[in-house]
Amino acid sequence: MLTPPSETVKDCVVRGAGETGKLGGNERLISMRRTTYIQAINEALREEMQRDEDVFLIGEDIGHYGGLFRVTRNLLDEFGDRRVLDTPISEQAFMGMALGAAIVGMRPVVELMYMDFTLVAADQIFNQIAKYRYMTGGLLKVPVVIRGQQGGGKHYGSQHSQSVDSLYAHFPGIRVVAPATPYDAKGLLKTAIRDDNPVAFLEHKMLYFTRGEAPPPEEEYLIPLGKADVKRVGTDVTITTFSYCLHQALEAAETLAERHGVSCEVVDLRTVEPLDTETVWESVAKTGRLLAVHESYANCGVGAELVARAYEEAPYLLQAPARRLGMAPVSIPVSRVLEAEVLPWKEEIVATVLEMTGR
Amino acid sequence: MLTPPSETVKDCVVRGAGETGKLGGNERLISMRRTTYIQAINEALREEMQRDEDVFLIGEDIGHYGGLFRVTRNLLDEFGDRRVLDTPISEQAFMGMALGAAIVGMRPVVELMYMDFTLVAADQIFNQIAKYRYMTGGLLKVPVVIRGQQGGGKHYGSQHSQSVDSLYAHFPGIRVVAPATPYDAKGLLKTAIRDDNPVAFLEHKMLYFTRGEAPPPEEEYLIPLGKADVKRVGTDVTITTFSYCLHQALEAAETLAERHGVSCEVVDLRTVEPLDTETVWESVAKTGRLLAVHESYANCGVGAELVARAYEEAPYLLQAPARRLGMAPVSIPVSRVLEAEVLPWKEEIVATVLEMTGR
Amino acid sequence: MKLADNATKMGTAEDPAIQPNSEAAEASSGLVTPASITTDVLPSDSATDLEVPALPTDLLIEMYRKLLAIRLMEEALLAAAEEGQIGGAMHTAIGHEANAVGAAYALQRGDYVTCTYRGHHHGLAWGMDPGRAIAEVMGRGDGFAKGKGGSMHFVSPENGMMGGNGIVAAQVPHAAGLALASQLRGEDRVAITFFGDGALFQGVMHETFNMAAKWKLPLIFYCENNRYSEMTPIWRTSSIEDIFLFPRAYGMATMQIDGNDVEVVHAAVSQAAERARSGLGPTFIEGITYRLAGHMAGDLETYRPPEEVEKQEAYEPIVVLRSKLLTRGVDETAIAGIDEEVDNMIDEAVAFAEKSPWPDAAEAYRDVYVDSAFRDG
Amino acid sequence: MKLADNATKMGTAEDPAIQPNSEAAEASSGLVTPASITTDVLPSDSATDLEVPALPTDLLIEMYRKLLAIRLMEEALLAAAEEGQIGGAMHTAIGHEANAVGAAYALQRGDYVTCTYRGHHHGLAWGMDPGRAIAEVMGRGDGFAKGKGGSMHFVSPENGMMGGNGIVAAQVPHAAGLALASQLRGEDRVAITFFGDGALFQGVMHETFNMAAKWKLPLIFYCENNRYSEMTPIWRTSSIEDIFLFPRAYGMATMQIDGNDVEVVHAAVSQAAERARSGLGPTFIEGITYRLAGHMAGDLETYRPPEEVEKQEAYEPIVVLRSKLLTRGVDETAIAGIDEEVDNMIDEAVAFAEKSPWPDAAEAYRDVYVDSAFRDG
Ligand SMILES: Cc1ncc(C[n+]2csc(CCOP(=O)(O)OP(=O)(O)O)c2C)c(N)n1
Ligand SMILES: Cc1ncc(C[n+]2csc(CCOP(=O)(O)OP(=O)(O)O)c2C)c(N)n1
Ligand SMILES: [Mg+2]
Ligand SMILES: [Mg+2]
Repeated sequence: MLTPPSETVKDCVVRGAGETGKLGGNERLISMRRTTYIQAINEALREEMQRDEDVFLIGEDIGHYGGLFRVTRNLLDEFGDRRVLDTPISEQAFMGMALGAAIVGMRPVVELMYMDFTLVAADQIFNQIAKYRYMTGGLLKVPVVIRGQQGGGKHYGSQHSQSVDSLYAHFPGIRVVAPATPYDAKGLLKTAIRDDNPVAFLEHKMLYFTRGEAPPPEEEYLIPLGKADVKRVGTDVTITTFSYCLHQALEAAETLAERHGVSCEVVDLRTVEPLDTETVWESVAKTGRLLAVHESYANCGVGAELVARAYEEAPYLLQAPARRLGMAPVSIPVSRVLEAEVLPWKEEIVATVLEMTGR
Repeated sequence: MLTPPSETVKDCVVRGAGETGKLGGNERLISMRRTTYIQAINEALREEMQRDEDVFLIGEDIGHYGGLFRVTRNLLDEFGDRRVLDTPISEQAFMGMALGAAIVGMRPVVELMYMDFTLVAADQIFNQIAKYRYMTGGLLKVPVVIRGQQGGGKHYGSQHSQSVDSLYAHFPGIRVVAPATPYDAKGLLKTAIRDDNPVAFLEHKMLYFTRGEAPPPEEEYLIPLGKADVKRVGTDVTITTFSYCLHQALEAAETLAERHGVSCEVVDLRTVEPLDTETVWESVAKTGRLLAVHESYANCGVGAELVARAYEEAPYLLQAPARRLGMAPVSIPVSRVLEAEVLPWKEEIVATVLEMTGR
Repeated sequence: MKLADNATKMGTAEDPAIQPNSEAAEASSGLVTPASITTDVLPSDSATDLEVPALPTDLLIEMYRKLLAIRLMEEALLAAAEEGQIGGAMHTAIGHEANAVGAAYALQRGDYVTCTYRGHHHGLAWGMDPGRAIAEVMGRGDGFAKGKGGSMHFVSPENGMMGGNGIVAAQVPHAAGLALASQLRGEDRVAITFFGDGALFQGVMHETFNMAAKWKLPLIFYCENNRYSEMTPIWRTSSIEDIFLFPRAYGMATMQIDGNDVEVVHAAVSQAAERARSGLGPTFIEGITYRLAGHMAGDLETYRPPEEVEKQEAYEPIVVLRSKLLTRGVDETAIAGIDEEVDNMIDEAVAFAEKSPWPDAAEAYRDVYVDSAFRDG
Repeated sequence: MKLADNATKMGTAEDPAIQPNSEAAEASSGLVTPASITTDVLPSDSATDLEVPALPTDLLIEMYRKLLAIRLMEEALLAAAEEGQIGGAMHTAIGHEANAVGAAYALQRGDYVTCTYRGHHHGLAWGMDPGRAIAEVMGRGDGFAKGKGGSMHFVSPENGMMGGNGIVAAQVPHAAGLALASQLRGEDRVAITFFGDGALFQGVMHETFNMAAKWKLPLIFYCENNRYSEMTPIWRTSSIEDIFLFPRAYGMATMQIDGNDVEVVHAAVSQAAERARSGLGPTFIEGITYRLAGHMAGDLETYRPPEEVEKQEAYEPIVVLRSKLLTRGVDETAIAGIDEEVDNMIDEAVAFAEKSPWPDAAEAYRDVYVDSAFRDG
């Protein structure tokens, strides 16, 4: 039951917990219940596995144990160990196997326990999965979903806290999705699994236990890739962001409104590749200011990309220099005080917006 | 015999073949001879190996054969097989071994036969080498040089033509150098080997057989990392670039001057991390226009980074929107007509500058 | 000269066993001309001879055609490369052909294959059209991948050829994934993957050995052991002589065979495929072979003495099969007739490729993503 | 229950051999309590007993102190983690201590060690200060790495401890590089690297096996085989039972030993170090051990039955060494005295760490690059 792109889907967008934004009244009333981000992902996997026999899961500790973060919990019980495959610690091999299975029509969903391990399997991801269709002149397609959690905030240090969205976005051939709410996570993951392209589906460790509203399993919905969602309406500055930073941006927007009288529009990109610049420029047309925020490294990051595109595609909209905020160029320390210092979170967002608005 | 930074070194900068720029008269007269880019790198390796017993080379086919591109030719004869180590095809292991040797003071120079293989050893490069100093709180340093050729133009296809400068620049902790002339290649590689930080030294396959002038081995010189070099002086547009694109930019500048009356200043960044934005802003202060060109993917690339920094650090200098040009978002085709289409070379540079100047 | 010991172990050759060139001891790898073969199948751990049934002469003749077509195509490609018609990295399989041809005929329609950048022989053995293959290598619009993949990425899904690869060993887990798909779907398809001796030192090989053995995937690991990785002989980089001992550590069935004899290759692959189809899991086959041409077009071959190559020319796949055909009663004129036919066929293929137009520039931007993104709905 | 067979092969335990819990067969990995050990050194291929000389009682007492210090520190860390003082991934080595301590005392000042994220025991065994270690895990300014590395990156160059690692197996080639440095410089330093059973399935292990064996690096591969990778028992992912057979394929000397007995570990590592120093190359030691605590702080341990852990508690390093000390004539009161001393020492270390200030925020931006870039000049 595929909800056709755009309109109908947009109708379905409903706010979850922790989201303070309003979508100008185009919510559709559906029977909602509260669920966690983990639960939403788990449901998306279950529903797609029920729907399509070719969908299978592969990764470390995901089967009998249900995943280090319990995202795949109970799925082995329901689907058996031939559809939920516990692997050895062999990221390169199982990533390559996912490609092999996908080019003959299977739809593997690979879990990387930490998205940092992208670097361990980087050849298979960027030299193989992302390129296979192109190198074969379109003869094959590679419907692999690579999913797992990224990000800081829990003091995991340099090798377990990186955000890899900008890294994935740098290479053509792979879609990049990074939802911020249970609702979006479920709708986008279902779409990602059905998509014929490889998709990196980036979760965030700070979001796993957050709750939000979503329709019950009976009411299926899909969210198209490549559609941003305005999570808060405003007039002075457009903040584009995604994943956990959305919540930081919404909090920053609240503070800016309350204490500084600055009205921010917060655009949740949701999909980092392709970027829904149309929605962003629409917003900037109103606000005249753009701040692109993300948790991956600022240097050569998605924020810089958005700034560059703004000056390529819509420079006339900008009333102030477009800006970006990302992780500081350090390897991400363990110590909570140091980690807090380098994350591009609420305080930095507030400070940057104040600079941009000259207040 | 270390030439101290900046001045003295700047004095030494002399034009090589294929470079049409002038450096406003501050060349110092030294006895020059023509040499190839390959030869310059080979000399830098030889001289540093002679100078410091801890320098050793490690990689595939580099010893007895002298390297697929013959860059390490004859070095095994001179230094023996304990200083020029032929490895199996085990990029992850020998990259990790380089780290191990470096943290106790050896100075390994690792050859990746194609820089695309960065993805095979990505964990060791980005999760280990780049981070090791930080994770150990500064207790250790990792003076590894990773060198090899990158880039398109010779129809090697998707997995042997990528430029990885933006990828390396995204991760903090590793310097990124990409020289465009024999002179710069030699002076920068010698510096890179002596630098206590890890350095990615990115050569370009189109440059290997190009010739230029450089002092003979007796006249040692070093070029500091992080110093851009103005390779052509101009007044209307600043083009920043590096590696093989420099030559494309210089040709474009020539065409623009001759046919369109547009005067371009061409800044050879030489080092991509750190970026010498000071030199760039100085140039933009004159021209009011910035175009950042590179051969790595445009998306989340060094060009986008420069544009973002321009609006962060020096927006008031810009009289027109800053722009960037990079590889089109495709996996790099083999067919020469298709490859030519996606490379951000001369014609694209000319077209973009014309757009920027409204001519 | 460690690997030379193999010669003894693998029986005497029809030609006198070739001894390593002593002047070039450093550069030579102790070559062998295996005639009988040793199989080495766990858990018995005993070395027994693989039974090599004689194949029907008709089939051998068909295989001979393939060997020759591959050889002539690759010689034409080398000539075109010298003329500057082909850039990049073009690796020919001259001398390796029997490994591909023997294997292809031992497998069934519906089975899968992946291979390396050195994949022309697999492509043609698996039924790809030489004209479109040459066009692809030349980057022309009629190439099977419209000139995007080129020499290193031979692919033809309708023939089960699922792709060559420019990254050493990367294609190996791909084949494991194909075998996994077959297993999960309850099909009886087998996957075979070709790689070189140098690929044994890429970690992903070992990860795949373990998973394939553990999951009993219907998979055949086929190593074309030409005893060189580019310009470096294997004895300079391998810690052991017999590389089939690496996969054997995973409890995998292994065979070390004569990779220059299509009949031997056919027998070994048939046996491995049978094992795979009966759920017994993967087999590792080490086909001893030799690369007669350079590592890639333009290789100056300074790293091995010409005599080494010359000696190997006496025991290369076409020589072996031709003499076998004569022994089996096919006469010289019949063979000469085939030679001419195949020669004409390849000439036509070259002509087709050379006439093929360049791809449209817009083609550069296609196939990055699937346009209609959804499988269904 | 495949791995259980080891029990027989490895001799009878002092305690009756522990049988796999039958109700929990799926979740249990066939645990063993090795008492005698089997060495398995190529090329003889024969299984002989490693000679385990009795160590001086003084040394055993010192080792006992270390075992206890590690144990008490880790218990304190677990408590601190429960209180929320420690975030991230903190892995304790409770039950593994003898592997580190036995090895550390078998090696010399100047030798090198690298280890995993589970590296507290190596850190302390190699002489790191518990106070600064705890401070580091807590992210305090007095941490050895100023709170930047934390639990997964224990490091102390002056003690030869060259770093833990958060990426499975990544530290293994680092140790090979350290061994290479020693070899290239003509020093007699040895490097040892610790890793888990799960690391055997990371390709880079195998790449390193080959290079280390080929180049005869003075390197000891030490596998702490606790038979789990996080929540997954090894029998679910390994294609073979005895993982020392993987490195053996590289022609490497291998030993499978009781990793819970410091004396056994000391003997094995001494032998391996001697091999390494005499230019005979690397050795692989598989220390059979057991992780008594969860994989990391907060692990609910739903994947193994409590009885499995209880049984293993009867044969854990401290129990083993304590009863050995009693046998060797050290009396209960002497031991009790040590226990108290060590307990106080760790209490003080905890207090030190808790009083340690947070690092200055500016510290976050230091140590990305070396400030004075040049080695000299
Ligand atoms: C990961 C990686 N490293 C290095 C290379 C460069 N390279 C291409 S072919 C080759 C040698 C491979 O040797 P082998 O596996 O024996 O196969 P052969 O070429 O002899 O058929 C090398 C090193 C590569 N393509 N990929
Ligand atoms: C490349 C990589 N993959 C996965 C992980 C997550 N992980 C951390 S520890 C671990 C289990 C390792 O098991 P083993 O090697 O047996 O060591 P043990 O933890 O049992 O000491 C895993 C999968 C990781 N850190 N690195
Ligand atoms: Mg080979
Ligand atoms: Mg373990």
